[in-house]
Amino acid sequence: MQCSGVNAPRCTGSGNERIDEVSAAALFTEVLVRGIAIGVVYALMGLGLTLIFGVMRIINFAQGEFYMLGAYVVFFIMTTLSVPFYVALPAGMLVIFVLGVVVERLLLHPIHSQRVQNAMEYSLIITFALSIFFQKTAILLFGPFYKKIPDLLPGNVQLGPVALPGTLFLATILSAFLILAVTLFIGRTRTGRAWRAIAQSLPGASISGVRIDQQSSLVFGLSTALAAAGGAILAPFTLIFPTVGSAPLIKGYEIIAIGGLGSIPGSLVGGVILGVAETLGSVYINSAYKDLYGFGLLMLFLIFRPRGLFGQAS
Amino acid sequence: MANLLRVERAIKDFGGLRAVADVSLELRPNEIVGLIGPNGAGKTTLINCISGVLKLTSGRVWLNDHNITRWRPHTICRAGIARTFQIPRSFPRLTVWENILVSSRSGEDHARAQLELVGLAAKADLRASSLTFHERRKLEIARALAAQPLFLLLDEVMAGLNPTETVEMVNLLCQIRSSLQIGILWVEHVMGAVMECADRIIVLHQGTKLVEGLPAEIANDPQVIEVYLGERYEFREERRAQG
Amino acid sequence: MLKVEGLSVAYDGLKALEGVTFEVREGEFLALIGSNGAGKSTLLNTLSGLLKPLAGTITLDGERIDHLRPADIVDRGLILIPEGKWVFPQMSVKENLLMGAYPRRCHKRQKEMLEQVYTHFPRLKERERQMAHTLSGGELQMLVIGRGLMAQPRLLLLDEPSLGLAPRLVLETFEVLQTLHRSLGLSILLAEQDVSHALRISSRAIVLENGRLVMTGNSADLLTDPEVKVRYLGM
Amino acid sequence: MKRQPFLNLAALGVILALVPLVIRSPHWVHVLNMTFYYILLTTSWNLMMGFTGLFSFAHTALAAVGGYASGLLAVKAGLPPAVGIPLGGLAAAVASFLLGVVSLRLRGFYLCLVTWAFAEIAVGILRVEYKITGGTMGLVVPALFPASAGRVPFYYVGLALVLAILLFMIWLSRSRIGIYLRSIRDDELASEALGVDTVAWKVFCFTVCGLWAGLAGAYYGHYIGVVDPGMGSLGEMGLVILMVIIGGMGTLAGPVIGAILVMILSEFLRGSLAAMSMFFFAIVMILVMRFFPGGLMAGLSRLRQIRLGSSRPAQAR
Repeated sequence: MQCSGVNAPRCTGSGNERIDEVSAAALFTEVLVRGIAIGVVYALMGLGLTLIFGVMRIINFAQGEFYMLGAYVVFFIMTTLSVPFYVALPAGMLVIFVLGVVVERLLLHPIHSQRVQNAMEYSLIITFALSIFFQKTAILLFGPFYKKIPDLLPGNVQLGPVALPGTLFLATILSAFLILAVTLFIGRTRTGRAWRAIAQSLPGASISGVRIDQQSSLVFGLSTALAAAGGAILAPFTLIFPTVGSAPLIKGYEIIAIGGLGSIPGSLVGGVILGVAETLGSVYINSAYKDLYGFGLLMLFLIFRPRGLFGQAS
Repeated sequence: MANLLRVERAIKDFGGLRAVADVSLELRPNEIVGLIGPNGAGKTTLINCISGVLKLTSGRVWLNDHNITRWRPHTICRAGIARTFQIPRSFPRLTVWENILVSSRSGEDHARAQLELVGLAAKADLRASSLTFHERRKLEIARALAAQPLFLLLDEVMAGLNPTETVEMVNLLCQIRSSLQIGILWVEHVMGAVMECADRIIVLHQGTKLVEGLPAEIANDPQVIEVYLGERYEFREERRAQG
Repeated sequence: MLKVEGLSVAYDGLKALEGVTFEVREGEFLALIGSNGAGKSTLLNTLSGLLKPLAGTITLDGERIDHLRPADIVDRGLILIPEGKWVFPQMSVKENLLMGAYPRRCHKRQKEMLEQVYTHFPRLKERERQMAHTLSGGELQMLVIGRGLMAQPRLLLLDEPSLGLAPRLVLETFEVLQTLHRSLGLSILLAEQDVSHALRISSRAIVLENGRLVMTGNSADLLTDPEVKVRYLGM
Repeated sequence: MKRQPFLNLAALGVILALVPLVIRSPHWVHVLNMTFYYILLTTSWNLMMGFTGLFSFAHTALAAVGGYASGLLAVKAGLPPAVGIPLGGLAAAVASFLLGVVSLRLRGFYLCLVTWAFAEIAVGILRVEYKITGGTMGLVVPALFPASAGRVPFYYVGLALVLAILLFMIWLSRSRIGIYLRSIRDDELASEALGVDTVAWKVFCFTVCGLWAGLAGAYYGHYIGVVDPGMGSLGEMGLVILMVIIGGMGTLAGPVIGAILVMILSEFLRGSLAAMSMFFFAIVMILVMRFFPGGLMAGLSRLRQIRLGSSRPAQAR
């Protein structure tokens, strides 16, 4: 995301080849570390989408807008209540969690009560409309102008030979923490087990006493809260504006296409692969096409390996 | 030259599971071959492999001189092997008539004749979703016949039918065999129907062919009784008379 | 304890059950027999709340449960055991069993129930850590029965536990069911295609044909009934 | 009875041909011209989604491909727009054909993702290769008719295209092909097992829909005089989907009515509200999906049933 600064020459000139080789190696390491760092943040987005798709089998096209709203909410909590980021972040996540639950109850509920003929089609179109709705609402409420959350950690953090912007470093740590927390929750708790059960056999979970509609609302709420966290964490970089969510939505889907739909480790590995591919691609190939590399990967994976790296064969 | 459908040493694996293990069989026109066996014996898998819906792991399927093993389902259908599905798969948002037209290759008269044969002509303009289970079953058979097949693969056409409907279906099958000269490979659980109607029976068990023979032989075969029938099947004359 | 009156259910736009009326008494072993597609699974799925009836009532201990969701019905101790399917393939055997104890009321005795299931099915204990998708058909059948037991049922609804099992395994499964019935005093409603076995281990039976109840009686009587013999025991 | 749809279409054509004689305002002619553009897109997208069940997000991007192909041929090769427009359609058809071939195995959500990626890549290339395409600002292309001719000649070209696609759709939906496509939508495996070459028909559908989208895009370009990457944006795609949903998916008239309705309504939302028209449309789209699945056409047929009493046998309960 912030790599345009490292658009170093990719040529190894004919003269000082040895020096160039050394700097090329350093450049490569730096690019790699940045790629991994950004990838972890992407993975947070992918994780949210994976949760919704894995458990509820529905597609959320409005996930990017929850990301955007999350950033705005955290921004406003920080500015109006003048609380620090670390307080505003969980508060903002809570707000979006509630919003997510409300949206699920109002619009996606018919899917569980089997009143919808084609659930996939329904969820695709309705969340698509929802994303337009939220974008326009944001313009109405907040205006089209940029808002900025101050840098969380000014200056650089030195990681061995590589200097990483402090904010990116912190964003990576926060994302990794959230991913770990959610993964543990899903793996270790009773509710997490119930979610996995729904994902693996909906009727099986039903007759085991899991309340599908309740859990769906919870899952949707959590996944939108994760998106909101992503939005807030990256806000110092990307600024905040009504359409800021479309890029991360795209990244999220690219990640789950690479990692495999519905696979949690897949979304982590997919995030890192995407981050690295983008940074490497923009440094070594053409930075103008940076956003397209992920799409290319998405197409290649879906066409040649639709279940991604970690997905189960259908 | 007589038509012939031949399955040669068919093997089908799903992951580590061998669903069909080395099955060979032959089917001629004007012949009904019953395929019976316990659930999970590989009957439906075999039908799926012959019709091209699944690909065999090894072995071959021959239609006359053509090796159709790797053909896609629609080519196999056009070459002369039509099928039905265990759970009828009619196109719900198409009318009954349109359902028939999907497979029809030989003009509307022939298609209409098939609809009349199964007794659905009056419902031609209704959506398939408004048919009863029994009617969907009949629609499936009409649809398969509209493709003018040489061979017909039936997957449990009797399941869920009441006794009257069962008799109706048995008569229909016999009619298809003799008047249309079509060979039928027929997976079935309703033993009464198979025993009465089939010319030959093949018993599958755990993916392999346990025995093959005339219905009377199968009914008395100790092995078949052991793994499948549970006890001797008795042919009941008075029941046939009633039917 | 369970009363079904005038139950009609449509499935996939088709009427699958029509006017079904019967009763399961406390501590009874009732067999539900009928051919493939007669509506046995539809009936069990409706009793457990997966399908909603068009008409008719279902009452459990005097309380109407036909409008309840599956989870509420599970809470009342009415547990469905599907035919070897609906397991959680990517979970270990133990996790699958623990899912059976998901309702809050089961938490306290979760460990105890697990031990009990393992004594009934030592095979499951051996495979405790294996993923469910690696199990064989017979083991899957044990797993779903075990999962049902974990919910501390009062009435078990069994959907064709013999389906796809080798004859020897069928006998074993039925033996376990009989033990459960006797030792735990469980009420059981067993849907079966294997009519002769089902009639031998049950005390009473009802016969479903084409979505309607056509016969009711003592299992021993039905076993010798000429009509039953012709229709179902010939198979 | 059998000729009824064709007669209806002919009548519609005659009426629409007379419209410019009545409506003199250049602005309203422009609105109608734009409506024609959207009818071409909605009708062809409906063929993909409503008939064959292929959910594609690439449709407006294909229109952009058509527009740019024709525009570039005019700008760089000096080809007259009248020749360029069919070639633009052809270019989009080829692109769509390739897209169809690579995404054959995919359906539902997966197909949706791949077509979306295709759209983003296509639009991305148009943006980045600004030396050729003019980048984000767009490419100025020659108009089909000189400015002095006004907007009415464009109206007749648009009308001709719309009548052509409706004729095509009527023919298609009455032919065996239409049945094959709908059988694929309902049950692809059963369709294949009954002898329908599902692969070929799906590719056919992609190609034909690409052709219509390309023609629409080329018409648009040589009418407006500019093609820009925004033509292929997801927002435009949303507009097309909205029109089809409101009108009624899978019907012949639905996409047409939906396009007309949305275009006229957005005219009344002009002024300070213009920017927010999508806000209202999004709400409408959500409400329609949630409470009136089937859109306007389903609503109309329900209304007609009420008036005629129960002449039709009730659906299975």
